[in-house]
Amino acid sequence: MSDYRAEELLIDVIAAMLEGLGHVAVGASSPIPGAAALLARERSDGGMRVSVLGSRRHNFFTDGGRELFDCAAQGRIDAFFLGGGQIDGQGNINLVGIGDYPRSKVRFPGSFGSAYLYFLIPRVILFRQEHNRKILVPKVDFISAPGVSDANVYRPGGPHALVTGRCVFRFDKPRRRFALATIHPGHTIEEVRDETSFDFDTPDSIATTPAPDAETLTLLRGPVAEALAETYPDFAARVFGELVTR
Amino acid sequence: MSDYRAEELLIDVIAAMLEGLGHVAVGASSPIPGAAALLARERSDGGMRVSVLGSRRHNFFTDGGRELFDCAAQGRIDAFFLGGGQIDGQGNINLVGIGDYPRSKVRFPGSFGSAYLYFLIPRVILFRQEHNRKILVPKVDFISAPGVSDANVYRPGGPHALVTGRCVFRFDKPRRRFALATIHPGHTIEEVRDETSFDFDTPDSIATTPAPDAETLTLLRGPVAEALAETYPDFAARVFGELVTR
Amino acid sequence: MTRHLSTVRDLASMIDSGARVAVPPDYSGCAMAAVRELIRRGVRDLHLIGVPQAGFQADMLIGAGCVGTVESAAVTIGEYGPAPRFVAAVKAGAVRVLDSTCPAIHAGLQAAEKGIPFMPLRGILGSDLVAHRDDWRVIDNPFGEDDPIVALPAIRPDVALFHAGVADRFGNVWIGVRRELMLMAHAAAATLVTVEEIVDDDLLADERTAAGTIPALYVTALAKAPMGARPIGLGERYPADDGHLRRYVELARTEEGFRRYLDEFVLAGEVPA
Amino acid sequence: MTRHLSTVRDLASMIDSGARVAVPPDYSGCAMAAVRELIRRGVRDLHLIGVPQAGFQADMLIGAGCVGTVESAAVTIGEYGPAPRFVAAVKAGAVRVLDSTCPAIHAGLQAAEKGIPFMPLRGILGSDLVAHRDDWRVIDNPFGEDDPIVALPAIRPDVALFHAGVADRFGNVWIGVRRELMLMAHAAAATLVTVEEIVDDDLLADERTAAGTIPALYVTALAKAPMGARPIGLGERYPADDGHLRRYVELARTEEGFRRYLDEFVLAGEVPA
Repeated sequence: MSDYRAEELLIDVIAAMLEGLGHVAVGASSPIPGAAALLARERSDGGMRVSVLGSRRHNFFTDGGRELFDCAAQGRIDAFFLGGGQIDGQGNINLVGIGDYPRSKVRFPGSFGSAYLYFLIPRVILFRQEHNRKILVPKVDFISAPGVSDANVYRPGGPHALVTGRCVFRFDKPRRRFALATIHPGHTIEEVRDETSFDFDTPDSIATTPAPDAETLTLLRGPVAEALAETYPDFAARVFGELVTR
Repeated sequence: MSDYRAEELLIDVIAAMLEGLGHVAVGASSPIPGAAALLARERSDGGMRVSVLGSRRHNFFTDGGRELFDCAAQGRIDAFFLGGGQIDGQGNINLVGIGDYPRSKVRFPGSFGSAYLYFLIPRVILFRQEHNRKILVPKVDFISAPGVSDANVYRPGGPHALVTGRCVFRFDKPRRRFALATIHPGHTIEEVRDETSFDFDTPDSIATTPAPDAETLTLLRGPVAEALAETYPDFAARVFGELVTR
Repeated sequence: MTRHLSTVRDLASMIDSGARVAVPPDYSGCAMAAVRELIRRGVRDLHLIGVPQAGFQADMLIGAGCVGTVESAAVTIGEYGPAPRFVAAVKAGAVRVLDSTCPAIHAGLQAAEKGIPFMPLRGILGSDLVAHRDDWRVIDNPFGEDDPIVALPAIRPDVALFHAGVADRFGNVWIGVRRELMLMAHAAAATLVTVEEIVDDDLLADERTAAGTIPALYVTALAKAPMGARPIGLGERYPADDGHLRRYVELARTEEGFRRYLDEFVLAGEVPA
Repeated sequence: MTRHLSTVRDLASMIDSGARVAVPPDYSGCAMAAVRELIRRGVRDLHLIGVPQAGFQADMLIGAGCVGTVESAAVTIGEYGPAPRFVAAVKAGAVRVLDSTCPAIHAGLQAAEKGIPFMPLRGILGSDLVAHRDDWRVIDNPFGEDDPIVALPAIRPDVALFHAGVADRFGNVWIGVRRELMLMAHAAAATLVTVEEIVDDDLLADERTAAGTIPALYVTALAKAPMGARPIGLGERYPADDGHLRRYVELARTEEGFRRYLDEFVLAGEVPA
C-alpha cells in the first residue's frame, strides 16, 4: 500500500477522464472533482481552462448566475460533474428526495442545474464517494435529470462515467446502462456487486484502478492543493495538508 | 410675433404632452424631442426621469443595447418619440424606403426599434418637422411599424399625437385616424389641408398652438440648452445660442 | 425615484403577506436584517423565489411560518448541512415546493425582463421536474421538426430583495459581477435593497463603476444596513459568521431549538455584527 | 486560449468570404483597421449583422463589394447623412437586405447566447418586416389564448468583430457598459477584437474591472490597433474625425468618388490617426 489517500486516487482517476479537454467546469461543494479538474489543468500545459464555482480566482464568469448555463448551451464547456442522493442503473440522478414526492421522507436540497447541464455538457462525470445500495438504486424515486433521452430530444450531453469510492463504471449510451470499468485497490468485484443494487455489465476482465504515481502526488500536494485551498480550505488541509513535504 | 424660434414652440408643445410622466426616453438624432423631454423634466420638480440615447450623462442604462427595449417591455418607459420618412393617416410609419421594397427608389436607414417600441410604450409621440404631402401620405409604402393593431395583439402602446412644423394632430385610437388639434401660429387650416395627403378629422373649433411663455423660454435657454448641448451641441448652439441672455 | 428609507424596518414594511419575493443565494448578498424584520412583523404566505437557489434566509422564513410557497432550484445552506426547517416543512407538508432548476429560474426571470410571456429552454425534458410543474409546457420548436422543447412562463416577482455593498445618493446600486441581482431587479415590479454604505457620489458617472451598477430606475427603495447580510457573508467585505451558522443549524434541528434561536436573535435581540 | 496576433492583418485573415460577421454600430467600438484589411484582401459575400444597426464600416464594406447580405435594424452614418454606398447598392439590387428591428437583433443573439432555437418577442406584428422575413414565424403563445407572438430564430454569427480600449495579457477585454459587445461574443462562434492597448494585468482579478469585462473564454483572437476605430470615435477615448467622415460622405455619393476614397485611404494608404 503506497503512501496516498483514497481521495487522491479518486482525483487522479477523474483527472484522467478530462485529458485533452478545453474547458472543465466544477459546481459547488465539489472538492474532489475540483481537485481533479485542477490536476488535469496542471497536466495540460496551458491548454485547459477550469471554472470552479464558488472560487474567486478560478471563475471566469462576468454575466451573473446564468452564464454557466448559457456557456454550456453554447458548447463551450466540455466536462462537468454531478452527484446524486440516488443514482440508478440508467444514469438517472435524484437530487430531490427519497419517498413520495412532494412529501419526501428524506428531502435533499434540490436539482440545482442538473436537469439542464446533464443534457448539454458532452462529458458529465457522476461522482459519489459513498457507494452503497441505498445510493446506487435500480430506479431513483425522483428523476432530477435523466441519464438518457429519446432520439428526438436535443441532447449533446450526458453521462460519461460514474466514479465512487469503490470503483469506476463507464456509461454505455447505446445500452443505456453502466459497465464496470475498474475497481479501486483494496476493493473487490463481490463487494461492488453487494453494494450496488442496480444491474450493470461486467466485462470479462476488470482492471484495478491505477494508483496515483509520484509525479501526480507532487502536483496534487503542490499546485493543486494550493489552488484548491482558496475554495476548499478545509478539504485541502485535511487531504493534502499532512502529506505535503515542503 | 414674440421673440421665440419655431423649434422652441415645438419643444414646448411636446413637453406639455409629457407632463406627469415618470420616465421619458428619447432615441437617437432627436434634438427637439430631447429638448422637450428635458424641459418637461425641469418642470417636474424631480419627478421625471429622462433617458437620452447617445448621451453619456442622461443615459441610465448599464445592460447594453437591449436594455432600452427590455425596459420598455417591462412597462418602465411612459413616452417615446418616433418619426418617419412617411407617416400615414392610420399612424403607420415608414423608416425603410419609398417605392417597391426591397429595391426602394429612396432608401431610408431602416426601422430601428420602431416596430417594437410603438407597441410597448403607452405614449408614442410622432414628430416630423417637415410637413408636406410626400411625408404625410394616405398609405405608407412600407410599414415599419403599424399605428394600430387587431384586438388580439398585445399592445399597451401606440401613437398619441403627431407634431409637425405646422400643427398638432391627436391620434384617435378607436377611430384609427388623426384629428387636427392645434395649428401653430402663422399657419392656417387650409395650408394644413393642402400639405397633408391623408384624411383626418377636423373638430369644429381648432385652437392656435400656444406660444411658449417667458418662464418656458428661460428654462429652455438655460438648463435645457445646457443639458442638451452634451448630446446635440450644434443644435443647442443654433437654436438657443444666440438668444441666450447670460 | 428611489426612496431612501431611514430604517430597515421601513424597507421591510413594503413587503406584504402573499408577495412573490425573489431572493439571491447565500453567496450573492442576502438582506438578512430585512428578513429578520419580516419575521418580527409576522408576514405570511410569501412566495419565495430562489435565484436560482435559496439558503439561510429561506430556512429561517420557512421555519418562522412566513412562507407559503418556495420556488427554487434548491434550498441549501451549503457546507453547514441540509436546511433543517425547510426539510421539516417539506415532510410536514407545511410548505409548497415548486422544484425548479437553476437555468429555468434564470430563463423565467429573463422572460420577465424582456416582457415576453415565456422562454424556451433546452434540456429538462424527461426530468420529473416537468411532470410536477403544471405551469411549464412542452412545445414544438417552430423552427424544427419533431423537436420538443420546454417553454417556461415568465417569473415576475412582486419584489426583489437583496443586500449590496454600495449605493449612491441617487439610488444606483453597485453589484459588480453579481448580475443575477440586476436580472432580479429588471424582472421584479419592485426592488428593495439594503446596503452597507451610501456614498455621496454618482456610480453611473464613471463607466468603470457604471458597468457593475443597477440604475436607480429599477431600485424602488434603499435602506442602510451595516453588516446587513450577517450572519452570512458579503462578497469580499466580510465572511459568514461560522460559529453562529453552526449554532443555527444545531438549534434548528428541532422546532423548539429554532424557536429558541428566533427568540434570542430575532424577536428579542439582533444577530451580532 | 485567446491568440494574441501581432498584426491586424493576421486578425482579419481569420474572416473568410461568406462569413456571418456581427458588428456594432458606430458608437460602440468598430474595428475599422480590420475592416480596411478585409477590403484590401477582397473578401466577398459577407453576411453582415448590425448589432443592432451598422454604420460606416457597413457602408465601406458594401461599397467595396465585400457584402452579400446585410441583416440590420438600420444602416446609417447618423449625423453625416444617409449611408451612400448602402443606398446605392439597395437601388442596384447589389446587396440583399434582411431588414430587422433593434430588439429582434438583440433577441436573436440572446437566443444564440442561451443555445435555444428561437426567442419570442412582443411587438412587430403587422409590420412589413414580418412579411419580408421568411425566417421569422408567428406562433401562438402557449400560455395564452388567441395571443400571437413573433418567434425569432437564433442569430449565430460566425464571427463577432469589434474594437475596444483595453485587453489584458490573458485575452480578457474590457467593454464597460457596452454589453451588446458581450452578447455578440457569447453568441458568436469566434470573437475577434482589436484594442487600443494590452495591459500586463488581469482584468478579472478585480471585481471593479471584471464587471465590465468579456472573459478570454469568449475571445478567439486579439490584435493591438492604436486608434483602430478611426475615422470614427471610441467612447471617451477619442472622437470621430469629423472632417474625414464628411469627406467620405461627399466622395462616396458616387461610385467613382468612393473608389478614389478607397484608393487613397485603404488600398494605397491608411486613414490618419
